[in-house]
Order: sequence, then C-alpha cells, then structure tokens
Amino acid sequence: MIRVAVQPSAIDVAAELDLHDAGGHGATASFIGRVRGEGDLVELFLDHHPALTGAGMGELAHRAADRWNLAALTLIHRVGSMAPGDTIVLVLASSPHRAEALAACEFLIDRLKTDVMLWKRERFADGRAAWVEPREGDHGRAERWD
Amino acid sequence: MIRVAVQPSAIDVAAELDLHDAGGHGATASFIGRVRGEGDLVELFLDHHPALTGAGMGELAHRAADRWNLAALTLIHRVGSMAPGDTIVLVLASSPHRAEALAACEFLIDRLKTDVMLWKRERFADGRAAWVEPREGDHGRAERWD
Amino acid sequence: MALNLSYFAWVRERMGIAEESVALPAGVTDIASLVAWLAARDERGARAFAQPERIRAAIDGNMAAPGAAIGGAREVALFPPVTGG
Amino acid sequence: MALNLSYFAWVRERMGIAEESVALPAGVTDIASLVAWLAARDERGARAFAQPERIRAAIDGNMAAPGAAIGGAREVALFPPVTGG
Repeated sequence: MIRVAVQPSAIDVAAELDLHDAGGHGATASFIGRVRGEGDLVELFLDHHPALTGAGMGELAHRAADRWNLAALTLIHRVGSMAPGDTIVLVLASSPHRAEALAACEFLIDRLKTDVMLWKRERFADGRAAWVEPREGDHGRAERWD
Repeated sequence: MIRVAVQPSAIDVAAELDLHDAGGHGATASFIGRVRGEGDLVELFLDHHPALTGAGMGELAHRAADRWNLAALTLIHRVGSMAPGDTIVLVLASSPHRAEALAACEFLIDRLKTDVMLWKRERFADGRAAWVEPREGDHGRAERWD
Repeated sequence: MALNLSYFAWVRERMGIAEESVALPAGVTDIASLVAWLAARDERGARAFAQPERIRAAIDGNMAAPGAAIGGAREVALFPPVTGG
Repeated sequence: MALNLSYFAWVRERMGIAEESVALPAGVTDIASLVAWLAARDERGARAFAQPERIRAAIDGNMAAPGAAIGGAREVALFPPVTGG
C-alpha cells in the first residue's frame, strides 16, 4: 500500500503528462478520477450535451488560468459507457509555483463535479439502473471557491 | 496553454501511475516537481543522508496513511545531480474519496519540502554554486498541517 | 414556427427520443409554458415533465430560467439537474 | 573511544571529507561540545563550524539537540538545516 523510494535514477511518469508538459519547468498537480465498482456497479453511463459540456469545461479552464499562474492545464473527461476502473476524468495543472498548481487542480476537480453539464446513470449486476441525483457534498466543496 | 477535451475514448495515463494503481477504484491525486531552470541554473545537486532521508520519507508516508483513507500512496524523490526539466519528486495518493486523495497529496508535498533530510546546491551557467538556504514560505505551508 | 427540442438523461429516456422538431402553439412563449405544454401533450410528456421544478433548460446553448423567452430560438435543450463529472 | 562522524552539504564541503573516525578528548560529551571541539581542532573545522547555531545533528540516525549526550553513540551526523525536496 505504501511505496517509498529515494533513487538517484530518473523518475519516469508518462503519456498525457508528456503531452501536457510545460517545458519541464516547475510543478504539476494532477487528479485522476476512476469509475468506482461500489455496490456491484457494472456500468457507468455519462450523458452529455455536445455544445454545453464542452463550453462549460472551456470556461472552467479559462477561469482557472485567470486566477492562477499556470504554465499548462489539461482537462479531459470521458463520456458514454464506462466500466469500473476506467478513468473518467483527468486534470493536469502546471505552474512555476506548487501552491498554484495544487490549488488550480483542486478547484478544477471540485468545479467539474458541479458545473459541467453531465448526467450519470449507474447500472448494477442485478440489472437495476438509475440516474444519479446531484450530491450536496459536491456543491459544498465547489462553493468554497466563490 | 489550455487543452480541453470531451472524449468517448479511454483516457491513457501511465508508468509510475500503473505501478501505483490501487485496483482502479476511486481518485488519484498526484504531484510532480521538476527542476526549474530559473536564473541560468545548469545543475541542481541534492545531498541526502542515506538512513535519515529514507526514514523521514517513510514516516511521512505512514503519517499520511494514518490520517487519510488511502488505497495507495507513492512517494519518490530523486537525489544527486539533476538538470533543469528533470523530475525531482513524485507524489501519488489514491483514495475512494477525492477530498482525501487531494489533501494527502498536498500534505505530502508540503511536508517533503520541510521535513525530509535533503540539501540543495545550485550551480549556474557562470560557474557560481551555492547551497540553498531554508525558505520561510515552505515552513508556513507545512505548519498548516499541525 | 419550428423549434428543435433536445432531451438528456432521464428526460430523454422518458420521452423515448433524443430530439424532435415541434411547431409551438400560441401561448407557448417561455421555458415554463413549453414544459407545461409538453407535459400535457401526451403520456411520454406527462412522465418526463411531471415535476417541472426538476427540469433545467438551455436556449441555443445558454442556460435559461423558466421565465426565459424562447422567441427566435433554434434549439431548446431540456434536462434534469446535472450530476457532474 | 572512537566515534564515526559524517558531514553533509556545505559542512562536508568545508571539511573536505564526507566522514571520519575520531577519538573524542575528555570533556566532549554532547553535540555542542563536539561542535566546539571540531571548530577549534583545525582550519577546516573553523570554517565548517564557525556558526554552531547553523549546525544540526543526528546521533545514530535520530535528530539530536545541542545538549544531547553522545555517550555510547556509533555515529554522529553534522549538517546545515535541511532545504527540503
């Protein structure tokens, strides 16, 4: 459960991170959300509005870029049908200053949970399927930023 | 500077993340620190104490695991001679709950900056070399957690 | 006047279609009256729009309150409150 | 009694060595007196330990205050305040 290393060799991370790389300077905070398999979930379906969902994410990204000194910013959200373990959302925020990268990343993931036009439907092993209701906790976290 | 995507295809992240993967459930927050090339820096050298540095990072990891509900935790620090752009530190924290993953990641990077036994020497293009003095700002951030 | 309607999440499921083009009757001038008209139109509409307070709307890609006029709009999207990412 | 000393960062640079084994004279019983003795021993020591308030120490892998006794210790590490990761 815990991996600790002190190593003289290069640390190798990857893929989207390489794409995102801001010239290799400063700090990158990231958040990866995966579909959880709680309660025998077999499928998560995310409905989206092609224009509104993209516009909402774009606005969110620009607000973060206005608020913090960011060298690079990546927001990727998956939609459609997903299985437990699948990556559903990726946030990457880079800044010369770690506090800004961390704050921007946290702001973005909190806001993605409330502001972006997405609707979740869960399907379980016994065949039940239900659309997820908005969660109060998410709104509480998102409002910290106002 | 800003990359936004809404995509139905799988999101592919990688390497250390794969090693770290907590079974694909929940949220992963990460922090990647790179050597900055400010002021014509050509080399960053990190001195460490073989026993104390490893013990300090291990203790930090255990404190985070005691405090938050973490499914997985990775802390990697590079030591020795590094060039601008090189990855110097990697923190990965996974939890069923995103708030815990984010808090643990931020705690760990703040603490790594102050608690871990490492000494930095900077060398510049004109040949100057100097050991870095402790920064007050880092201690301020780290003390938020006490 | 023809108006494109699009439905999302359980509104879409209950309507049985993702979009349609409708000719608005006189008196349907804002989101609230559009929702009331759809609820009264047929059984699918009654199921989808039984609780107007749970319906959100966007007019031509912009979020719109129940009182928002749908005057020259090309598209109205109707959906439940978002559940986020 | 032989004691291993190890030096880090600019303490190591000023001492010119990473470690050494020393025989402690009588009266050198804690970190503060060890640092004072090293500062008085030779020119390298004078450079490295001119400001004892800037020196930190660990005894056998545990951080130690200036007043900490070095009684049966095998190793004492001497270094500046850490600058973190």
